[in-house]
Amino acid sequence: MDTVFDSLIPVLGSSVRLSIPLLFACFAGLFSERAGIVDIGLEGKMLAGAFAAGAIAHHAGNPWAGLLAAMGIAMLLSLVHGFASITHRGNQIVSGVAINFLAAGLTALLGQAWYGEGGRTPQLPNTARFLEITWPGAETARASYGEIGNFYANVISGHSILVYAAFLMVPLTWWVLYRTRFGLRLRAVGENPHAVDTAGISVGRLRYLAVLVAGVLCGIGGSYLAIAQSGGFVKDMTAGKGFIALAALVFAKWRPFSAMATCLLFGFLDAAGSRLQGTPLPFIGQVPVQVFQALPYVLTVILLAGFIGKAIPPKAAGVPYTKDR
Amino acid sequence: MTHPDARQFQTSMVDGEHQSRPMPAIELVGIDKRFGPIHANRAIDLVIEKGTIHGIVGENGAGKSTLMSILYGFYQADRGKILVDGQEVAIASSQDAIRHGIGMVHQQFMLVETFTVLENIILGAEGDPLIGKAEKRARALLKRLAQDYNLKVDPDAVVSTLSVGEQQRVEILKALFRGAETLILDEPTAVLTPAEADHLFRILAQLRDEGKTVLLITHKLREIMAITDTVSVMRHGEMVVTWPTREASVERIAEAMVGRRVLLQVAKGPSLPGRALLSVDHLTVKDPRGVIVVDDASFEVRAGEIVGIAGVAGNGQSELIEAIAGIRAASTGRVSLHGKDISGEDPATLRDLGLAHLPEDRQKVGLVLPFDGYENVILGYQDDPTFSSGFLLNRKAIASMAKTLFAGYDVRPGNPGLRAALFSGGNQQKIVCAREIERDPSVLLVGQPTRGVDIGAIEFIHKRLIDLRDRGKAILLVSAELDEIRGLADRILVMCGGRIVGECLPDRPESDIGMMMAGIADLSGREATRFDR
Amino acid sequence: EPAVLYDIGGKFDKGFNEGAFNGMEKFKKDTGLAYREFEIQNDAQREQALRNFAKKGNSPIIAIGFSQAAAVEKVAKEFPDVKFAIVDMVVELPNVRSIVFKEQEGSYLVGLLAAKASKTGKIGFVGGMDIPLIRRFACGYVQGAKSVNPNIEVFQNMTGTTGAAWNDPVKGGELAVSQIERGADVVYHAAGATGLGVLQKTAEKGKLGIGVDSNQDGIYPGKVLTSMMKRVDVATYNAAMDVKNGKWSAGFNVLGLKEAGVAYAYDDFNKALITAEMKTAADTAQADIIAGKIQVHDYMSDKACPF
Amino acid sequence: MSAPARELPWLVEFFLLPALNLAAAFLVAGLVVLAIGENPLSVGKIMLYGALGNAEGIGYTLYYATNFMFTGLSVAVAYHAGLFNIGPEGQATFAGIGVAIVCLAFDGAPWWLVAPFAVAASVIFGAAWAFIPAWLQARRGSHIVITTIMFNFLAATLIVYLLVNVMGKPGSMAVETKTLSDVTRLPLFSTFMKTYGINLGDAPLNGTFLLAILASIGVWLLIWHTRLGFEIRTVGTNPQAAAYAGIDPTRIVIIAMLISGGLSGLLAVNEVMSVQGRLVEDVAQGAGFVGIAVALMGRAHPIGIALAAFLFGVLYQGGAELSFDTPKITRDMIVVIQALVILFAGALGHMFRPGLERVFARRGS
Ligand SMILES: Nc1ncnc2c1ncn2[C@@H]1O[C@H](COP(=O)(O)OP(=O)(O)OP(=O)(O)O)[C@@H](O)[C@H]1O
Ligand SMILES: Nc1ncnc2c1ncn2[C@@H]1O[C@H](COP(=O)(O)OP(=O)(O)OP(=O)(O)O)[C@@H](O)[C@H]1O
Ligand SMILES: [Mg+2]
Ligand SMILES: [Mg+2]
Repeated sequence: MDTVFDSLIPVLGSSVRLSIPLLFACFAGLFSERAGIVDIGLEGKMLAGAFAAGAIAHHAGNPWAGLLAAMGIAMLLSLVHGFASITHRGNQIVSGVAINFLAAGLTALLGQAWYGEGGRTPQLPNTARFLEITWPGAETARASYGEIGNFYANVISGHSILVYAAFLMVPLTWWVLYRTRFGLRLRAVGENPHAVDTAGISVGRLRYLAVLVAGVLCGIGGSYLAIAQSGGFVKDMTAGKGFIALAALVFAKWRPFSAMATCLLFGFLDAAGSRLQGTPLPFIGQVPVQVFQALPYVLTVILLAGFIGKAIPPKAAGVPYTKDR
Repeated sequence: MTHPDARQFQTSMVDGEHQSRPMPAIELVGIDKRFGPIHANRAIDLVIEKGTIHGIVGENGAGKSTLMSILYGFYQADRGKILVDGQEVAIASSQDAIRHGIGMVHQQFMLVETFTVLENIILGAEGDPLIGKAEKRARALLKRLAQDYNLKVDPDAVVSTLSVGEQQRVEILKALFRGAETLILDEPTAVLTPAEADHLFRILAQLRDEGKTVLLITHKLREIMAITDTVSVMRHGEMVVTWPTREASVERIAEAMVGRRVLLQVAKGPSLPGRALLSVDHLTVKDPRGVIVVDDASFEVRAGEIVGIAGVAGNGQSELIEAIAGIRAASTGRVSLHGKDISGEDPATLRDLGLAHLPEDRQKVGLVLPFDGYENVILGYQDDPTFSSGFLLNRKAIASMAKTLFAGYDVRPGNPGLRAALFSGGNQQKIVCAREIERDPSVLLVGQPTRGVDIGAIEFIHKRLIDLRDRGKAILLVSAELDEIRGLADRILVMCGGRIVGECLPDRPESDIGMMMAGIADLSGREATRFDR
Repeated sequence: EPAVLYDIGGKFDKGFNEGAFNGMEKFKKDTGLAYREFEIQNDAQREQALRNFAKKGNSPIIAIGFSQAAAVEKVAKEFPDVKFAIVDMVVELPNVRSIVFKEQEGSYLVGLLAAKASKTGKIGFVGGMDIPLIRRFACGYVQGAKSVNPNIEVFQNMTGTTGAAWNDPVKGGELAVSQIERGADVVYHAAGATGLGVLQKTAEKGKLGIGVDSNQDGIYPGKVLTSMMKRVDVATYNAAMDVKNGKWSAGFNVLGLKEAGVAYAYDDFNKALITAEMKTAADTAQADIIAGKIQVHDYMSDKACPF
Repeated sequence: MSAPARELPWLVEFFLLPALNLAAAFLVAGLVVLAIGENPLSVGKIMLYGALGNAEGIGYTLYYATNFMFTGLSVAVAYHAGLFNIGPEGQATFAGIGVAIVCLAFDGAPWWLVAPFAVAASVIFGAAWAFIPAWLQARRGSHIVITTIMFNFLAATLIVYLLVNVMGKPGSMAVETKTLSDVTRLPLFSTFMKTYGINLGDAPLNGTFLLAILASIGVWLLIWHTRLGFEIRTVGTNPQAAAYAGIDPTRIVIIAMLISGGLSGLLAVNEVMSVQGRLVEDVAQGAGFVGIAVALMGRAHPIGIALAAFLFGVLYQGGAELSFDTPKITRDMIVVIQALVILFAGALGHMFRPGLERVFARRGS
């Protein structure tokens, strides 16, 4: 049995990879909810994005084409969400549920119709994927610089470009939200759309922009799943990540850096759970697999209840905007 | 200003002989607006001269806010046109209005509460894609305005931590930041203390003197008399009359508003206080952050008297009432009803014991707006056995109660089956009053009973309160209107900084009471502390 | 005409449902006869679909997957004249053929090959949903590996505990990576579509994967050591053909190495990976198992794995 | 479900508007069908016939509707208290464990003896699973949407653990308990409907359908005719007014969620005690999520919920028949059609309102 420390670094590397889809979906939710549009359709949009990425990367033989397609399709679904919940003031949760169903159904339907592999897209060659980038000196570092070198090689180096993009997105989002006109208005429209309206800014336009940004990010998240982390789309491959991302968002109280930390934590729990599974724990002995499976959920509940206090969402989130009384 | 009421008013800075050359800043021609079945504005014509303060009065629901919102581009008129500086303009959005130099301070503030003052001010007028420069500009402007107009606010304070008066200042600053030439204020003083109102009017006068145009909506006729140059009266969606203010009088305006003569002061006999029904001993209340908001308050309210609590808004009056009503927990001290200790009891129990509460915010607290009249009539009394048979609600009993109350208080329309949201403000207040007063409580707590309510309804509500007193009940009244307190109360307590700093009789000069409210004079013998938040 | 009822995974799961589909397609090609099929969406549809087939006169009706057992039992009683078959489960009725596989035997062989191919003395197993069936795969694999190297370390991970575990290639990939980082250089999966992630990561990291159910050697040529094939296709094909040819028999149909119901894959894709020595060892073991000289432990017999 | 800005005649509000919405949904669904090369009209005919064309089809439709009614009512009760219960799926799953425990303990006893206990167990277990999120919401302010989602995952994990390690059928690898004996299973309507000359075929419709109708009436009474209902709605619409009225929000949040969870739990009686006759891994089979759509489309009113549940029953049963008959239309197509119905009849429910308002307001005033 290796020591806990030996396995920590690989687990950290794995945490980073597992947290990326959460990170994209969570930030998509952040933009959307900060603008007052609740989005439980993150899951569906990410799924549709993953499908588009898998399919188009296959046909074009190029991951960038896949990425663009993924963003496009996720934005299209965002527009549907916007049309229902912004233009027609429908219930945002219902619209999100519909989008989740729609994405689940259509990806499987089209996948089967086009490729006949049960909703899967064809296995992609490496040229059509975002591959892991090994940073200079990673191998020598691993070999000769002990734990630090190991950390460099495993955690810093060796991820696909989308991973680095995700981490770049965090400060960028912060900057957009707190330092730009768009961000100021976005935050305002989620708190008090009346104020925005009377300031002469179109509430609808802002909210559409926000959901489109959410679409772009879901598209990238989906691409990561399908053409970076795996070699193609698989039916239902988001496996609830959109929902976990939503939990992370609440957990982070709709703030960018906390959101990143939360997604990393969830990624870590997932990775650690897999890693610890099957290894007897000191003092406790063999623990059923289910315990590790349940760990992230239980922890979320406990942390939500005990440590982060009351998470107050943007005040206008989920409420359709009307001028009427 | 020659009107006698105006002289009484503390704001004497207004120069009544202000000469206004006939150059209209704004002209409204044939403005018509319907909301479904409601005809909110009926073919309204109005000329607003440049460099004047133009007052608009009218009962609740007369259509004042609607008209102003049309001018500000928040709503679109069904018919009619708008001229700015003699040019016909299309105002399709607030952006257009702002572009034509129109700014508005809404009845409900349009501020983002989680934002800082600075962020609120630049919102929508950022200029650059980045907000840094706009913030700098706004900061500079704030500094200048703070000097020029004594319009002081901390630019980095989060709006939700500001007092109502300060929030209003932010609204005005917002308009000025956008370069407004015409400033619309919708009931700006409804939530202000006399001193704050005074301050506001000084600013408005100064703006007017600099050539800006001010449109002022208010229910307080004395304010109209004191500071406006012109006054227009609206009734049921129509513009009834426009007078130069010096040709108008409070009585004439009131009559034009309501269409009949109104009593401005309800007659009441002397009070005959009996034994104490409500006593409060050393009550201290802390807010969730642990700040003391009511500090060691002690007093009694006796049968057959109305005790008024005067004070600048935010000095603990609301919290005091809420603590007595059982909505807010007190940290120390005790409250007794008929000599029985009721500290810590919940509102339902207190109602059973005969303590009723007419809350200051009817829409957020006193009513459930989406519920119909029937259901609102039992709010708080849902556990009363007359309204329920076993598990089920007794619909018949509720219906007959609602009918009685609606008829007795002349609630219009008299149909309790309508959602509360559909009633106008005055009528909503009547529903709440009817519910609380007609239960014949032995003690009634009343907060701001006539805030935003028109003259006709004020008269009615005041009468009911005096009736209740005359039946030997105890009433504790909180109001931001010093006039109201002086008109109704038999005894006045003054609160400042969470403490009761003085007690006096209603005939005490207004200036004395004002001094106490400001915490300057302390008639209770104790040191008055300034209340800082 | 025959009918086949797929399990909830759907007919293109690259696993045993797909095996059934392939068997039926072969039947269609060989005989020119059509067949009917249905993919269920929820549990309530199992009985509904079986009855529907039975009423329309389909025979045999082949139900894929152990989850169908209760439905088959019920419907088969209602239609005693209709011929049923069920894969992966036993239903003891006179008109039902129960087809079960000795996955442990095939797993033993690939475990043996894995141990021989491993240079680190560490190998891995990634299961799908944590159910006894998958533990049976795992147990046979460990036994096979230990027969070569008693000190070999076998990392075992299950992807999840719900149906979603069959369809999570990302998680599968991460589990494989985690095992590789602990030193494993051969990883066997029994995880449906999840396994695609396993094979992808082993290929990416320059290690070896082992496929399952159908022959998956070709997915990453040269990177997949072998596949533990479970011949659901043969079983369904046979069931359909037997009815057509009037040779139908009900009862137990246990398919192990002996019956060629399970096998390890050896083809052009992995020729280079399996040395002659390895092949001989595997073939000897296979012969020994068939002859009964080697007893491969069945996890299901005592819900325990002694290794 | 935002409040309508203006009032429409109720016939328009409750019939014409939903009908238009559905028409739009089916129009788009028809286009998708056309796109994969089938005739939408004949597809529609097959679906409708399959779901409503014969007694058996109707039986299946009502069976599905039973589950959707339970979860729809569950979501609705919580909704009235201002809570978004996303957890019916998990609550029904946990209730399934309770029903299974009871039924297995009494296996062999006649169903009418076991039924009251099974129903009680379903309600208690369902409520118990809702209790923790409710308590956390009321006391700790944890976001109930998130906690109920987490509890869905937890229930799914827990039931598999129990089925694999504790309650599973000995000697079987199926993730399920043993099947109940026939006397203990709640009988299907088909068995005694035959005596009235109605052939329900094999439709799994059973007594829980009546239970669902009772539950609907119960919810209707509760919400609009009891003190508790009044209090629930007050807390849900205006918490400040509730505090003013002396209503304890903690108590109401917890009670409403217990009722909500209990209603979801009843689904388990249908599945475990009757239709499946055993506990399987996936008790609710997605009915929990459909319930959200059902509740919102039914505007949280039992009659609306019953209609919406029926609509989804038609989609499920008609969809199953459709994929029997038309191999090209896979189960995924059915999911797409459902999505379109939720989108057009639910989220886009107000799309035709302005137009209708224009038409009817002109005539009204
Ligand atoms: N938003 C609304 N939607 C529908 N009906 C409304 C709405 N607001 C008001 N009404 C109704 O329209 C009518 C006119 O309202 P308005 O506010 O003008 O009444 P009012 O006579 O001025 O009352 P009061 O003087 O007591 O405030 C009333 O019957 C009121 O109930
Ligand atoms: N957005 C709206 N939708 C429907 N009815 C409205 C709307 N806004 C105003 N009304 C109705 O139009 C009428 C005029 O309302 P408005 O707010 O202009 O009155 P007001 O004179 O400002 O009253 P108050 O003194 O109470 O502020 C009222 O009956 C009101 O209920
Ligand atoms: Mg009025
Ligand atoms: Mg107004």
